[in-house]
Amino acid sequence: MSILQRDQVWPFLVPREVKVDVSHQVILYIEDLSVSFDGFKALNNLNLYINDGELRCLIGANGAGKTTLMDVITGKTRCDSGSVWFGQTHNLLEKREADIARLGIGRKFQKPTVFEAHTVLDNLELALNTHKGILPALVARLSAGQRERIDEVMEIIGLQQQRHMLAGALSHGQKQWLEIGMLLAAEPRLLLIDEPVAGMTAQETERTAELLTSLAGHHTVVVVEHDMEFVRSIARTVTVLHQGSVLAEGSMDEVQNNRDVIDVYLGESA
Amino acid sequence: MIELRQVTQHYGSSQILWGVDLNITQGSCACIMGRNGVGKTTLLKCLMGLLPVSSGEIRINDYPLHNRPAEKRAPAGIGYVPQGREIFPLLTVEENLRIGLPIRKDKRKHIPERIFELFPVLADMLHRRGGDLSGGQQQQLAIGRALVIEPSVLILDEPNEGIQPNIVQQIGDVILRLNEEDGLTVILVEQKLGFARRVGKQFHLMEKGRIVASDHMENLSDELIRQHLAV
Amino acid sequence: MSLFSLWRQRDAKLTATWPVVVAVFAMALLAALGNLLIPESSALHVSTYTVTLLGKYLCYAMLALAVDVIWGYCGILSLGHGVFFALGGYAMGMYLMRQIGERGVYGNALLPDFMVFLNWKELPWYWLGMDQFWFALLMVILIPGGLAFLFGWLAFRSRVTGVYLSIMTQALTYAFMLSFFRNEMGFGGNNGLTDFKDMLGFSLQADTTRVVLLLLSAVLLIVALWSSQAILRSRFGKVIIAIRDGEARARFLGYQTERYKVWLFVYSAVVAAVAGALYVPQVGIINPGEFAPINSIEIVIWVAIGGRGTLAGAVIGALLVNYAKTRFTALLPEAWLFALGGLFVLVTLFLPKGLVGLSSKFRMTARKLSSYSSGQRSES
Amino acid sequence: MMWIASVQPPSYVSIHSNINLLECRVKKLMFFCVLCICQAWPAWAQNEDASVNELLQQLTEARLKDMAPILEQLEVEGGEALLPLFHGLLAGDLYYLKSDHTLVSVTSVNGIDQYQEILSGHRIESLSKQQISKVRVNNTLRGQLRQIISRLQLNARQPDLRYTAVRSLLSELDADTMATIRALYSGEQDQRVKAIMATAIALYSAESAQDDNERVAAIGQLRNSLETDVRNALNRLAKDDTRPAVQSAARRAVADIEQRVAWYGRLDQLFFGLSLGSVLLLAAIGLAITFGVMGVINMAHGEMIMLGAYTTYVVQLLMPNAIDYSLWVAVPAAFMVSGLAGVLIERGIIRFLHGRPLETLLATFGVSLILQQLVRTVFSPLNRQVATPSWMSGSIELNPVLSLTLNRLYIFVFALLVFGLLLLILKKTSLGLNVRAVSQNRDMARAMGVHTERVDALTFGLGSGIAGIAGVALSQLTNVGPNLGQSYIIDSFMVVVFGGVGNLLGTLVAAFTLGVANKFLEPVTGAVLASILVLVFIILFIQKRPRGLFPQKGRAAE
Amino acid sequence: ADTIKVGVLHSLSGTMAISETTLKDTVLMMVDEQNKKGGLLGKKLEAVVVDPASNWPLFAEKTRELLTKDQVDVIFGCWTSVSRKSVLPVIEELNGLLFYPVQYEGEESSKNVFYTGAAPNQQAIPAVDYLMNDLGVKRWVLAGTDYVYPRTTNKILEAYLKAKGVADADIMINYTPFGHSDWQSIVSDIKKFGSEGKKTAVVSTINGDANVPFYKELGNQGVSAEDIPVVAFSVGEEELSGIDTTPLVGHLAAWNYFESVDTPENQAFIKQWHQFIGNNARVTNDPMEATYIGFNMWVKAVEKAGTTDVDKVEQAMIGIQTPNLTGGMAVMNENHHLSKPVLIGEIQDDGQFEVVWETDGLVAGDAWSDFLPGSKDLISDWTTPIKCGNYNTKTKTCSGQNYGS
Ligand SMILES: Nc1ncnc2c1ncn2[C@@H]1O[C@H](COP(=O)(O)OP(=O)(O)OP(=O)(O)O)[C@@H](O)[C@H]1O
Ligand SMILES: Nc1ncnc2c1ncn2[C@@H]1O[C@H](COP(=O)(O)OP(=O)(O)OP(=O)(O)O)[C@@H](O)[C@H]1O
Ligand SMILES: CC(C)C[C@H](N)C(=O)O
Ligand SMILES: [Mg+2]
Ligand SMILES: [Mg+2]
Repeated sequence: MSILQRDQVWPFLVPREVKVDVSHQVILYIEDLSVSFDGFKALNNLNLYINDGELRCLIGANGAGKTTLMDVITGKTRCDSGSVWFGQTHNLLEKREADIARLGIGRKFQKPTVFEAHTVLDNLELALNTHKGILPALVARLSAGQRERIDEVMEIIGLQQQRHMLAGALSHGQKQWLEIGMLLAAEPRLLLIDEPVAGMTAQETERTAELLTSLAGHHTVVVVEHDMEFVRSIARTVTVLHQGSVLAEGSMDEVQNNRDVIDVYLGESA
Repeated sequence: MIELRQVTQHYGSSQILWGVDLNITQGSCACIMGRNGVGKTTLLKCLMGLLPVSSGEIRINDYPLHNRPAEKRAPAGIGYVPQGREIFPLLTVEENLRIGLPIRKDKRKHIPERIFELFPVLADMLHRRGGDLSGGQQQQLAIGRALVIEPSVLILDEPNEGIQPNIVQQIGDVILRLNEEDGLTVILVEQKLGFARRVGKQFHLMEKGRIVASDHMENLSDELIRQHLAV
Repeated sequence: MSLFSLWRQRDAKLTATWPVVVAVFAMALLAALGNLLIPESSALHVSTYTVTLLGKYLCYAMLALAVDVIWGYCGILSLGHGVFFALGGYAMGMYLMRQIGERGVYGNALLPDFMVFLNWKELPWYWLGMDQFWFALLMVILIPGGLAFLFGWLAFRSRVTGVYLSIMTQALTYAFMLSFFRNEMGFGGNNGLTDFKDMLGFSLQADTTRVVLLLLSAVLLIVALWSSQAILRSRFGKVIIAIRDGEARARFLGYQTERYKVWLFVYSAVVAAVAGALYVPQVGIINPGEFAPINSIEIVIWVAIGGRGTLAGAVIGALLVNYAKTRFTALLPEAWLFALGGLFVLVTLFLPKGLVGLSSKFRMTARKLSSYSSGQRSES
Repeated sequence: MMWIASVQPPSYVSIHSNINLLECRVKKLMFFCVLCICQAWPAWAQNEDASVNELLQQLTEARLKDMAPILEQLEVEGGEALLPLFHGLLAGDLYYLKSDHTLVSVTSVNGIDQYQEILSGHRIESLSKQQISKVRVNNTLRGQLRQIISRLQLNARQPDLRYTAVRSLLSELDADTMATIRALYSGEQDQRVKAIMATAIALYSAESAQDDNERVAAIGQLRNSLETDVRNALNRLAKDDTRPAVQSAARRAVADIEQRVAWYGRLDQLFFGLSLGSVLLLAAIGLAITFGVMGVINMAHGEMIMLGAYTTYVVQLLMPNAIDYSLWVAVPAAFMVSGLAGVLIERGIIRFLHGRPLETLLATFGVSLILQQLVRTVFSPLNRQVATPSWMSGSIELNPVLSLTLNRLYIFVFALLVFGLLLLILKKTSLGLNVRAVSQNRDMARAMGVHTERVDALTFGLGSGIAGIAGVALSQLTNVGPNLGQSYIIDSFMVVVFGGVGNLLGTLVAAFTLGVANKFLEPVTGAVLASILVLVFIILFIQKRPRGLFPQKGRAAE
Repeated sequence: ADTIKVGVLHSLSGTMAISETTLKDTVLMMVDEQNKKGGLLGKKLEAVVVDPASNWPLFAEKTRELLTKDQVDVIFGCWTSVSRKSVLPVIEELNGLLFYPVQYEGEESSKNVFYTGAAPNQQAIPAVDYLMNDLGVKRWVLAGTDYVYPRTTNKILEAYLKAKGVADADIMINYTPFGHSDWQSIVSDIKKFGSEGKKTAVVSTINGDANVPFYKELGNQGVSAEDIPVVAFSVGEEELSGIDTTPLVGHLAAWNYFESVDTPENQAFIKQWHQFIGNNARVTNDPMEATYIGFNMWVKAVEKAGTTDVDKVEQAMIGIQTPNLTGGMAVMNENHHLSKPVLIGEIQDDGQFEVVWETDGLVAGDAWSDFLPGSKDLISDWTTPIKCGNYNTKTKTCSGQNYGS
């Protein structure tokens, strides 16, 4: 077994522990961020600070720029101006997606994206927080610890049954869960979660809420969601985006009673 | 009005629908509910003709649909709002809406104003690519697009997924209005109980590819919910 | 049960290579023995013609394998893989050319014939060292590998994908074709390199040499199959498939997808190049025609016919199509294109998964039948 | 060259065309006109000059080598009156009866040869090809004939003829000719003719005047002329003239002229580039639909072009006497033939492959093999002859160093026209919208009531039909053979991809960019290297813009 | 065997099918004819046709197939030099016999190949002589497709022209890719080159398909044969049959045969061809004549040797004479090349050539050019005692021969 646990034999196989300097408590600095598409301003001088270990809810009208914000943080979209820092030392705007991911920023997409031709198991394996280089990948075997981790995750997302099923054959909701599972397997510092409970039943929603709350502390979690009940159940701080900038920030109660927020987002009866 | 009899369906060798019987009357608003993966979407796709049924019959006003191709079903008056919106991403909002014009009975050449009344955002976004819109905007576009063909039945597959609360509200209002004022028959797949209760008149609970309970919405008891919707 | 069968099915893709390995080896061995041991008078004698033909097919199979590795598993459709094959071939051709030495028609020990009569005075620098077998072998790998690295690095880094990539590979091989047609390039222009005499001192016209080359092709094909399989089964392979289905997702998991793609591309190019290097001594000529885009498209077609995404499929496809071509061109010289074209159309229409798909279809039915008889024991 | 004037209305650009550039039939027709005119000149026909007759007799018997002096004699003896004969000889339309060496002309009217005695103008019935023999000429004689005709036409009635006559004499000015020109100069009314005569006079004195100043003055007059003969003469002077004043004047003049020539040279290149671009555009535009919009990797696209070209051939076979109109028939016919073939391919094969774009490559490749072999079987593997209508032959000469070939010009315009039309169809009809919807989300399109099958068939038919039309145009430029399609398929894909798949405008810009780039490179690097460089350029460009010149934008395209 | 097998190795598909299919038919016609005459050595001839599909390695493979599987006694085949080069090692290894009927660049002589097409000195040199002496050409454009035949021919011509005192500045050399179809710039360059006052001619070694667009462009840009004649070595009646020739009238070609030559043999041949192919519009051309000569020579040689054994037939071939279609007798020389007359023709508007010049007697094909430094000392002689394809007359050795040693 020790031969198979190669990550203990060769140093280059040991996952790099990335240092994120959070000496000021803040793990994510977003300042004056602007993004435009063909002249349309999706983000407009946005300022946002996320503390280390926080669980932050991000709400806002459809098209307010929440997904775009995540795109910028994860390196998918280039911004026009502004800065995005991960801790004190990592300027995210200079990095490519893969590097950002390896810094420990994980992301769940709005539309669930999983590797359809892989089994649920393989999906999780690929997500594991291991060395992502080429040579390690050629020789990598699952270590016992990793197996355990996968089983754990499998348990959490409730897909043990589907373990060997191709991910492409899962239903929409199952894919959502799998993607969350992949996030968990990767054990990132910062989780960006775009609409996790869309298409989930009430109970599942509850479970997700529990899960996210339990994650906070060890991990920093940013959740985008439109399901107010869900938000209410997990929220400590809520940030409301509108037309690319922050409209309001505060506790759920504050936000809920904010006139502007009611006008542009919540509607009267919420 | 819409009648499904013993509909079964397979993906390859795995059977998804197991003899679904469903009866939806004119002007009703039927809400289909069930856990993830029980086959709701599959059922709607069969209804729309996007998936072939393995056996069984589907009729609209006694007109058999199950042996017609999808493109013949829309003119028969079925509007479809799929799960995941399925906007034509590279067409502009306007073009997305225009697609359905030719099959309208009145052969209108213009997008009915009504759509923009219901969804004012669309009017602002007329010349942007459908794919660029945010999720919620796309959802509104998808409903608008289905309404362009002036359907007599509107099929909605989780229309509120990812929609901001006030719009959810609004969509609910729209569905109610269409259903009550215009007499549009609505088939709705919905996970959120609150919404389902608000707009639905009947419910049909699905489990493992079968309809296991159907009744008026008022009769949707906690017991039933626990039995069929809880995890 | 359905879960189990899904899992089985996935694995089946990779395990199904064994019958092919065995078949290839057996075929090569039988041909070798039949050629060398059975006297020519016997009906069982395998002619040198057949041996050479088989050798050629095996090279093509290797080439198809190279294409399948990137197309079937990583979704990179290269319509210009002939470029690596041909470059490998040219490197080998240059070595063979230098081996001719004084036996060329002009008796010039240094310059190949085509240089002499086009009045070249000295050997161009890029021909230096090619008289050494090890150096030539190194070039067989380095040049195509380097080109693949350069091209892949440029293309994948700037995220050229899909048809854009395919057409660029086509442009690449086309550009090479035009360049090699130029006599000034010093590769013999249209006529290419030919009239080879021997390799490592063994006459290329000797039956034993041919047989050895055939066996070598078979062995290397098997090695390529095995190594491809190993690569694709490793986590590297899983990442590759992940990239095919969701490159963005893979990137957000921290995989530098472009590196994975580049190295797979390089691997594939090297396999193609080795195939080319084996091909040249067996067919006796290498010329710019090998760079023709149409040739590269044909490779893709072998793979598709055999069944893409299965290593065995690529090999079977290449062997079968080329065998069909050989037969058709002799049997129906005026109508073989109808037959071949028709074959392509029919296979696409009726065997969407290629010939291998057909076999797994059989296997499925067979399994169904047997499971009926043996009382559904596969329930687990 | 009066007939030119009758075919092409005189305009501010003069239209010149060498006689042997003209379509055979037209030539014969023209010759016929000349004959008619000659009958209106009874002076010669009746006033039979014995020596002329004898010379004519000799003409039929002499060996090619000995004909030059006979022609010279004829010019002197017969003069202007013999022009029709010279024209006939030049065109190779002059025959004689084997029996008695009477000169006859042969004209083909509606495919039936008609024979006419040249001296009397009598029609001769019931002659067969076997009874007559051609009066042979070769290149040397043709050159001589041309000079003779020019000299004789110096005082022709049509200004155009006089103009050409003077121009063609520029290369061989001698004292006699000069005398004639000088004599005619003062009386000349036409400005253009007068100007060229002035050039001739200046040219002559620049080289043969005794006085330095006269020479310098003449050179000064010549510095605006672009005539090659002038340039050659000036070059000679600049190189060899011993008088410093003359030499330096010549040098300056040459420099002036060279500069202008270089400028026109670039214009010329631009035209070449645009013209190559229009060919690429035509070839690619059908693919821009089948591949760009529908997403079918259509390897049989080239064969659709080929079918169009063969249709042109068949149309010309069917209407051998109306070649001039054949293209008008061929364009719609080719559209129908290729379009229909396209519909068949779509219905028979491609529709089963939706959602499997790569497999379309395989199937259409098969189709392409079959189609190639089919034309090989039906039409033989040889190239087929497609004639160029007379109105597409020759060139418009804007000035002596810049002329635009007509066929290229027409094809350029045609390409733009086809492009515009296509754009209109796709923008203005529901087909355009539907096909894009279908290619983006087939299921949803069906759910919206779009008849996807019909849309597919129509679109594929349209794309193929347009490829067919391209074939008609290409038949005017290149071989019509079974390999025609193969030679354009790669270029077509390159153009579509370079422009950005799915963007018709991109295809247009890409085609012209590649065309012009190629043509500007070619003089510097040679044709082979130019093509290679263009390919390398495309490869590198795609690294910069991985989705072509005009990429599809937006979230969905990522 | 009870039949004598004749292999036919011409591409019936792919790019070369355009040219080669005709030769396949010619061989079939000759075989037919011979069988009507009662066959050969009392046996029937049997043609074995294969399709190497314009794919050069396939030529080698098919040759091997013909020789080992079908056991043919002789092969008529190949068009391009590269296909011949591809076949060469195989035919030598298996000691077969190939008749190659197309003009080529020379620089080769194999014991197993008979070259019945023209060597450069049977086409290019006489053509240049004609242009220089009869037309007074002073400036030369050597335009060719970028590959070995044009390169070699032009090398030879360049050396030849320079030897005749032509200055560097008066020679323009231009190469184009295969199948080049856009000739605008090149024709315009030629026009410019030719407009400098000296008589200019183009010597074209442009290959195959590229010719049609080339000539069309010449016509359209108004380059007429009197101004700048083009003499081509690869354009014959068959190529012209695919072009509207009106604008080409007066341009030239140099060959050993033209269909228009009026001899009884030729008339008979044309008639026979029309009958065989069932189409009176089909033309004949030089490679057909070369095939005809080659076939007849082989028949004679087999009769003379009394066997189809390659070695015997090879020796019997040398010195064999058969009638040319243009009159006179063709002779097979010791170097496996023919002695043939060289003709120059002007294109007529009916697609035929009018002979304007011809050599006084026969020109012997030269395997090794006297104008290339590398080969001027080489000769080929397959008779004893030399028995060598590349014999160096200076060193008196036979360099690098595969066979014979
Ligand atoms: N690639 C793009 N091209 C053009 N416009 C874009 C692009 N990406 C985003 N947008 C625009 O930016 C705006 C913000 O989009 P974003 O997806 O960030 O909204 P969101 O807050 O996530 O909305 P939702 O809650 O509906 O998901 C939208 O109006 C969208 O149209
Ligand atoms: N393409 C497919 N191939 C095989 N199985 C599939 C496919 N699509 C769906 N399924 C299976 O069919 C079942 C029903 O799926 P369906 O999408 O209809 O569920 P649903 O009720 O709409 O769920 P959700 O609430 O998550 O949308 C699921 O178990 C899923 O695994
Ligand atoms: C000139 C060509 C038609 C033939 C020549 N032998 C070649 O190399 O291809
Ligand atoms: Mg969003
Ligand atoms: Mg669903």
